[in-house]
Amino acid sequence: MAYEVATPVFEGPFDLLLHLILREQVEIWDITLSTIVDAYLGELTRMGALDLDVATEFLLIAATLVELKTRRMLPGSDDVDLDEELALWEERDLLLARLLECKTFKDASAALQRLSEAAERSFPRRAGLEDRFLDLTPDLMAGVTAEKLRAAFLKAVAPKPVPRVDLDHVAPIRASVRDAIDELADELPRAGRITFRRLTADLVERLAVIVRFLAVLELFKQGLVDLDQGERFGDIEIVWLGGEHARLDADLVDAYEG
Amino acid sequence: MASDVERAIEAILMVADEPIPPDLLAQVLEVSTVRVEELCRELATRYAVDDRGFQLVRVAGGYRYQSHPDMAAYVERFVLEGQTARLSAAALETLAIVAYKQPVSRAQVSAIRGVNVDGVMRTLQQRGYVAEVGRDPGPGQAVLYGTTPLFLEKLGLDSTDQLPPLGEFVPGPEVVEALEYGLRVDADGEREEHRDAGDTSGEAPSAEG
Amino acid sequence: MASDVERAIEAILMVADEPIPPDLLAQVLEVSTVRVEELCRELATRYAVDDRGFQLVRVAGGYRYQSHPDMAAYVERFVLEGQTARLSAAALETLAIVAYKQPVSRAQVSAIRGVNVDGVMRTLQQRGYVAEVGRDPGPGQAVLYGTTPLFLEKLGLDSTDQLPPLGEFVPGPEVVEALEYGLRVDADGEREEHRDAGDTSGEAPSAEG
Repeated sequence: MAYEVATPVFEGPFDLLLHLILREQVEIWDITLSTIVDAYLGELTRMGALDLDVATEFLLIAATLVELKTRRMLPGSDDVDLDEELALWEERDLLLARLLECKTFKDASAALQRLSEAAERSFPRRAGLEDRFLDLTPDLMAGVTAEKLRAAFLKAVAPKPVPRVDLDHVAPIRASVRDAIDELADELPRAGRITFRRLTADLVERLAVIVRFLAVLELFKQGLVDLDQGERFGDIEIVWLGGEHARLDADLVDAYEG
Repeated sequence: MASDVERAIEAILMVADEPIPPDLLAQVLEVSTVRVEELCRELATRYAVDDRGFQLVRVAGGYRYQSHPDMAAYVERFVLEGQTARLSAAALETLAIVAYKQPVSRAQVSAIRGVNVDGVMRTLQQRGYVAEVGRDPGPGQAVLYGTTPLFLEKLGLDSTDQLPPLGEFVPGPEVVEALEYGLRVDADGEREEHRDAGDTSGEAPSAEG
Repeated sequence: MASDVERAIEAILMVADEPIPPDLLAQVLEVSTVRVEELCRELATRYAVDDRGFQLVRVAGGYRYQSHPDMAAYVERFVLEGQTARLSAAALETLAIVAYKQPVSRAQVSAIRGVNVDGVMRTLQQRGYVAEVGRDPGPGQAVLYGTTPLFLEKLGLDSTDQLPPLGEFVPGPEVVEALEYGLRVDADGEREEHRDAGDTSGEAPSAEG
């Protein structure tokens, strides 16, 4: 069965994004990357029984957002690939168009709901024919064959909701950017200098790697680490700048609530 | 100016599909039965004076609207000309379930179709295609339905054994079980929908029907 | 003094169990459809003026009697059965897309909602609000869906033309702007973003870098 529980849980990735951008009384330019990603991860976690299709959609949108966001956070560089830049714009426009469409139908459905509520206050007369006319009615079973009856039965018993796939054995994803930052803030001062590959060597889940990457970006934004990448797609070296006892929790919390 | 009680009587009788006893009306409207009967008589008179094409009559211990006898010729023509409609898809599905699952309770049919089937079942009974055939021995003592000889006659069959076999398309017990599990734990909206089907225990249709 | 045709309309609608199209009434009563529509409007007005507890309405392409909305509280107790469960928000949104985009394939609906809609569409079909209306002539031959007369009845509309125009719901410029801003890729945002990191400017590479 599709994941379709109503509020306060979100029905889909668009729903959540619309909520984040439009309904939260948050100044949108202050939404941090981690807020967005955490919101998406939170939704994924909340989908107790994971619907893979929905989860995939969530991840896809989250990935696009992360791309947009990282593009904004990282310093611009002169050798930006123009094609890539254009592709990103296209992706953004596509996402924007889909969000607008989604919002349109959301509002339309609210109007339908109001119509239906008004209509529901009246009940139709469905008494049907009085007994004295019943004998007149033509043979209602004219044209019904045994085969048609069989087809109707099969249609009636066709499984309606899709049997749920049991995913209880799959460990729920419990990664949040915020937790990752806390971990890194603990780990990095000791390491001093480490490559991203080594930092994530023990992580099995790809999602966990992504989360850690986002945490690194967040620390970079905070000025607590420096990043160095020798070549495109090469390993990233992370250098801790925060000093030995930089307990940055307060700073970070501020940043999140912003 | 019509009183609220009078208007409520009109509204209730308009949507009722069988005669409503005056004491039931009295109870719902919180007035005396005598008052209900008085108001119903007044309404009936009003419709007669206004020369309406319908009447409010007292039959079978209750009140109901019906077409005016003067108009019977038009109603007959409507029935003959208009109702060219065959069995609706809903009615056909319901009939098929009764045919293949009989004896079966109304709640079981509801559970399979996922919607309330009371109206459709009544129509099928009225047409003589479906009839009560017994009672569930279980606690609820639900009425059980089956198809009639008329039904077989219409299909040109000697017995229900001659219904075409269902083949392998019938979901096995594990699917049915998963389905019922799904109905139980589903999202709010779904649960609502199937709630009235939920109170019938043992609704799991056996695979062999 | 009510005309015979008028009375016949009342009588026929009283025994109908679904909205009756005016041309069917016209055919049975041997008058023009225009005349039928005129008379039905007159009857509806008459009931309203007389303050009756019921109404004659045009819905889903036909005429029917229904209880007056004012009387909902009383009537509800009599129609426990057949009451339709509320649609979930997901179902409503899906229904709205089908209503405005019909004929539309399931994949198209999914694309708009951003989630798989197979389950919801099945529910809507089961409840009779949505039905298959054809197939895409294109290569995939996808099944196309549309809304049903029952959907119109549920909304109290005569036809889909009466749906509020979709244009009314297109987000205004301020929403578009907010969304555009939320999804911006350009350097504008960078300045904002890095402002609060200013105290560590020594390390943070400058935006122009």
